[in-house]
Amino acid sequence: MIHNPVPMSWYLILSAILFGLGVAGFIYRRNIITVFMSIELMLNAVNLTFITFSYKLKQVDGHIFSFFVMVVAAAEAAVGLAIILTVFKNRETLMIDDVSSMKY
Amino acid sequence: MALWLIPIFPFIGFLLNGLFGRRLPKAMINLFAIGSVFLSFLWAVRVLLGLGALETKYVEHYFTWIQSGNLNISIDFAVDRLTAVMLMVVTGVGLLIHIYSIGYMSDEGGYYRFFAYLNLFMFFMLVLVLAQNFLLLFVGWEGVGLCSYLLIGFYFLEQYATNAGNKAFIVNRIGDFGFSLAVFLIVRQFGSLDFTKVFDAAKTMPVESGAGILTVISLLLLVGATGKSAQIPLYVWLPDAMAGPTPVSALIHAATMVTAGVYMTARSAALFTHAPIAMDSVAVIGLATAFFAATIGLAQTDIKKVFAYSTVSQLGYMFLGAGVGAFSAGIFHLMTHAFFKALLFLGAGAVIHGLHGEQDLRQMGGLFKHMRITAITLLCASVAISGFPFTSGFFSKDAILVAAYERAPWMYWVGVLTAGMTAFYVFRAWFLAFTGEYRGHAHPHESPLVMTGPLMLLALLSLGGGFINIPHWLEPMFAEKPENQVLAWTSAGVGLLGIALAYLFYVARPGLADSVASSMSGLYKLIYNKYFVDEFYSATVVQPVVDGSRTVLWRGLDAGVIDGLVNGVGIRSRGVGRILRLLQSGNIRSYAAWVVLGSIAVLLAIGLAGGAR
Amino acid sequence: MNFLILSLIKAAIVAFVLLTALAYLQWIERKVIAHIQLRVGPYRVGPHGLLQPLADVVKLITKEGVIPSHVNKLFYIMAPWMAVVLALISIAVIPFGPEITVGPVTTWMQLTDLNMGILFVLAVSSVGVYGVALGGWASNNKYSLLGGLRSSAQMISYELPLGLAVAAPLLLANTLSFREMVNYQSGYWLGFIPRWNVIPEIFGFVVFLIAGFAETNRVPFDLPEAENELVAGFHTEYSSMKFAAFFMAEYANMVTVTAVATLLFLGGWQPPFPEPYSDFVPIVVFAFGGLIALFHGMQPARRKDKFTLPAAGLLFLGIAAIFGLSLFVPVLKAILMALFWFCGKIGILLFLFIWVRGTLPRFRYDQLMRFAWIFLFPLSMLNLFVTGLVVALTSK
Amino acid sequence: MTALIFFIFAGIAVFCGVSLVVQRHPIASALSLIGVMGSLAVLYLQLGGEFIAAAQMIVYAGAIMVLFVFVIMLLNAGAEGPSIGGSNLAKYLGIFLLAAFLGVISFIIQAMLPPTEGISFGAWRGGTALEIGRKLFTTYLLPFEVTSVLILIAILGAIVLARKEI
Repeated sequence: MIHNPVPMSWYLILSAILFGLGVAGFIYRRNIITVFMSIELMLNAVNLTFITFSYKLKQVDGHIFSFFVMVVAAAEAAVGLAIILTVFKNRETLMIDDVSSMKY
Repeated sequence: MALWLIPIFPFIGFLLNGLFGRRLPKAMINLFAIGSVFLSFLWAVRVLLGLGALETKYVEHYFTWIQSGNLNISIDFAVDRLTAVMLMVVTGVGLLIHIYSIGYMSDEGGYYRFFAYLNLFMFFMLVLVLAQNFLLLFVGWEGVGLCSYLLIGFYFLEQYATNAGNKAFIVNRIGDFGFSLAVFLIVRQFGSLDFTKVFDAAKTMPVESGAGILTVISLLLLVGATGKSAQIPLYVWLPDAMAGPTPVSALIHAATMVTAGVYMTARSAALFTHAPIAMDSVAVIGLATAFFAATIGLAQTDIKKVFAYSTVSQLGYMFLGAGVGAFSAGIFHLMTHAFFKALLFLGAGAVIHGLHGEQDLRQMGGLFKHMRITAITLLCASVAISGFPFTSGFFSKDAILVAAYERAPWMYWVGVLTAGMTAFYVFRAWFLAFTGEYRGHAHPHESPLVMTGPLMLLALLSLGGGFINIPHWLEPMFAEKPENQVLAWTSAGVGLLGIALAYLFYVARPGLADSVASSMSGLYKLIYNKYFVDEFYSATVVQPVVDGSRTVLWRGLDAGVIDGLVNGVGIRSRGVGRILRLLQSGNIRSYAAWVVLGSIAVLLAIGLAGGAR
Repeated sequence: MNFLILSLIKAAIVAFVLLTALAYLQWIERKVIAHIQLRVGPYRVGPHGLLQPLADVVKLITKEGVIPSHVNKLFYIMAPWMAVVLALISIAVIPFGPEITVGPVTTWMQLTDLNMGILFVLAVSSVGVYGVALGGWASNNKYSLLGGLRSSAQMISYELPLGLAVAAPLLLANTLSFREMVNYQSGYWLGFIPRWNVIPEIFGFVVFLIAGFAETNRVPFDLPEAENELVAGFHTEYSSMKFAAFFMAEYANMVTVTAVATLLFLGGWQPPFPEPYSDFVPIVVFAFGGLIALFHGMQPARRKDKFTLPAAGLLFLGIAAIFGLSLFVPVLKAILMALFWFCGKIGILLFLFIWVRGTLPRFRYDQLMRFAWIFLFPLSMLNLFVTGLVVALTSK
Repeated sequence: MTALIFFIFAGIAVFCGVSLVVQRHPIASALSLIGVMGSLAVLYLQLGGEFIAAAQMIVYAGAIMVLFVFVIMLLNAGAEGPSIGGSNLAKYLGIFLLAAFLGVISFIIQAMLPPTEGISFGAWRGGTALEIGRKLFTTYLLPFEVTSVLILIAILGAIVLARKEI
């Protein structure tokens, strides 16, 4: 078993597990930064599926897509963290439940 | 030959002056404005020299603009003999007026704006002239309308100027409406807008005895032409357009733009000649306009208004020429008119400039000794427009009148009467301005060379322009009409009679004019008030439209129906939203939970639908 | 299994040499700084303090590892080891010499080759900041926290010019592998100017070195551990082996940066002179050094020098003899020449690091950031741009 | 060998993922995330994506996560307190639902993909920098340029947001 090739589905299942953990973290955590990191975890999980399918199709396009995901994640992190800094400056809190004035 | 260069030069000038003019010194603005038109003129000359005799049309295709189904409209420029005449008139006279404007506008605010608009006008006018299809012509047509509007309202701080601009714009809309209907009908009938295709197809159709499709198209085109070229019933905007600076009146409202209707009629000759009813309408409208405008011109006291009505009247002549089939005579008159009417306006501008803005003839007089060059050049223009033998007006006007006689003798006689009135009112203006004693209070002075130079050039053209045998040049396109020396000399004689009368009334027996006016006070009041046409339009058209808009459209439709509908939708949505807003708690984590639930539902739906194979 | 054994042997050699070198690098630094400042430096332990590193190691190991009560224990303990591990990993992909054949075995003088070794080093070095940042944060001390903060901001900022400076020679050589990079730099222009990247990429080299100073937290960019404002910064609360680990990480990073600079810009193990002349350089250098030592041993300034200087001189002469011998043994020659030139270049760069530390004052923090963003970043960008343009224009 | 490495690093990834969710302290979560990223980078290498593995380390672990750590340290974010008003029942129900959902997904994936297809290290190494660069600057040139614009906008946005006046 150790020397057999790894079935592709395992990678996908790993990706699903990580994605699920990301979703759970997003819902469960209350610190904005941790919530943000949960999003990054989800993005990583998606990247893993891209790379896996790229291997299956023997095409490099999946890598390109995950590359773009990374770049977008970098942009998102820059803006998102700036927003978090501003929120903290204005409200002195990082708890996501305290930032709920955007409602009816 | 790169025809596109001709219009693009003024456009570049417009961009430079329009975008950066505010910060540029006047010399730079002059350089861009005059230089661009000069280059355009030079290139036009080079193109025409390069093309030689122009036996056939020279077309340049640039790119496809609109492609929709079978309709294929491209950006094409073309030059034929008709376009060649127009090109020379537009760029040549335009150049002279640009140069003149340096002097005339030197003390005015918005200097760069004026030249930017003027250059933009040149661009659109050249597009109009060079266009090889109806849509591109329409682009130029609308563009010159826009520039006309902008330049009439140039003194936009004055209420009358903005009103005049609006009036010109709105009246032109009516004409453009007809024009666009005509374009639609052409598309429907011929499946193309290209001049060559449309006219070739039209030539194969039989001449319509009754009211056929060509008649309808031609009449609609005529509606457009009456708007742009100020013919009855849409002429009312042109006298008011004199609110703009005088060079604008000369360039746009005398020499070039207002002749676009004549040009378009001549261009569409293939359509008109197959629709006799439309031809007759053109002739009758032209004749009526010529006559009525001339009568109004008899009693005006504002020097620019006199020339404005004169313009309307002369445009009527051109339409008369086109209507009786003498297209080449119409174009001939267009060209000579461009010379002497531009000169009249520029001369009037020089007078106004010299009198610091005074336009009333009653406040002038005896100016001859103060501004000799202006007086002499204006005299040249006056004899030209009066049809004095061997001046330019003599040849072109008589070509039209002779052709009219061929069609119907009464047209000729009305035309001759009008010619007499023309000579009378033009010389009335000249005598009032330059002879006798000075009646005003300003200190008259001669204009600088930059203004008088163009005047002298135009004076030469006015006197000698008749020897440019345009009808012969245009012969391959329009059949040349027969000549008739007797008729020509008759009308010239009537013109001389008009001059003599004017001399009698305003120089020899100055009191006579007032006594005649008082003895026929009813008629005098009628023509002094321009037949009350503006009041008539205001009562019958403008007021009903305004009232209708105010009561039915605004209070009824807009406030009642549309607002009610929108508000009703708003109130209902608010009601629904009041319930739904409970979902929007502001708590991000609950949103996330909803998103997760939703995606799980989607996944389940896909799975149940058998997507998981 | 042959591969495994070979790798183990190589790893053992590299680890032993590297760790020893790190320890002695510190001795050299102290000595050089001392001489710059007209002191003698370590002198008591062993001849000329040569055994000082050993004594330090013993001291640091046997010292009590104090764990302050207010720290976050897990991260406090993890941070220094993270730093040192990440610093040492990069050595794995650095080649020290060409392919050699010893008896039946043919191998490269390199632990492992990646065809994207340069990316690997960049990746590892970019993660290397966590040790410092985490240590500063876990100490739960405002000075240390400031040190950690400064370090992470500084590392991110200087990574940009560093990466851009690295990209330029990559464009020239069209490879990501260190070996091919060095091979690309072999040969000579006009027969005597070495085809090293430093000549066309002089700006890139300078930017790389400056950014390297910042990446290794060395003077003049040692803001994270500025003694006089932050009380030693991120390692204020550290003692004994954990302190030593941070120290080791710093020196290992220095070695990595200089090695990468050598490989990318200075032609790796390629000698600066054409083949027959370059062979005699090490012999001349070592023999000259030995003779000088012997000469001074003849007229000793101190009593101790009567023995130590002749001993050192004899050692140097012996090394010179070995190099001379190697001219007749091809295997030995390949190994020794490559090592000599490679270590020589690294040594010169390391000396530069120490020299700078001995002479330049520390930057202020805002100056540091402005320098990176306003000067270095545009410069490296421009350098890369010009390089790219030249490559694009000259490539077929 | 492939399987062994897969199990080791998949295990680390899942462990770190769980740790990310359950750790109370943001720094701990951040380090866990770095662990996930590192182990995923190894898995990428296994799948022949050597460039993307390096990019994962340089961009994600080396830049983005450093930013996160920097912000956490800058704001001195403390540990989350116990959640207020959340019942334990909901928590356990959530865990159960997550597990059940993941189980279903895994089953679907297993059913969809034939188990015969396997992945072995080195069987396909198309993800080199050369290949990716070639694709990136030919087929995907426009997206690439658009992303660069996006980054520029993000930089501007971050600068505007982080100014003192807001």
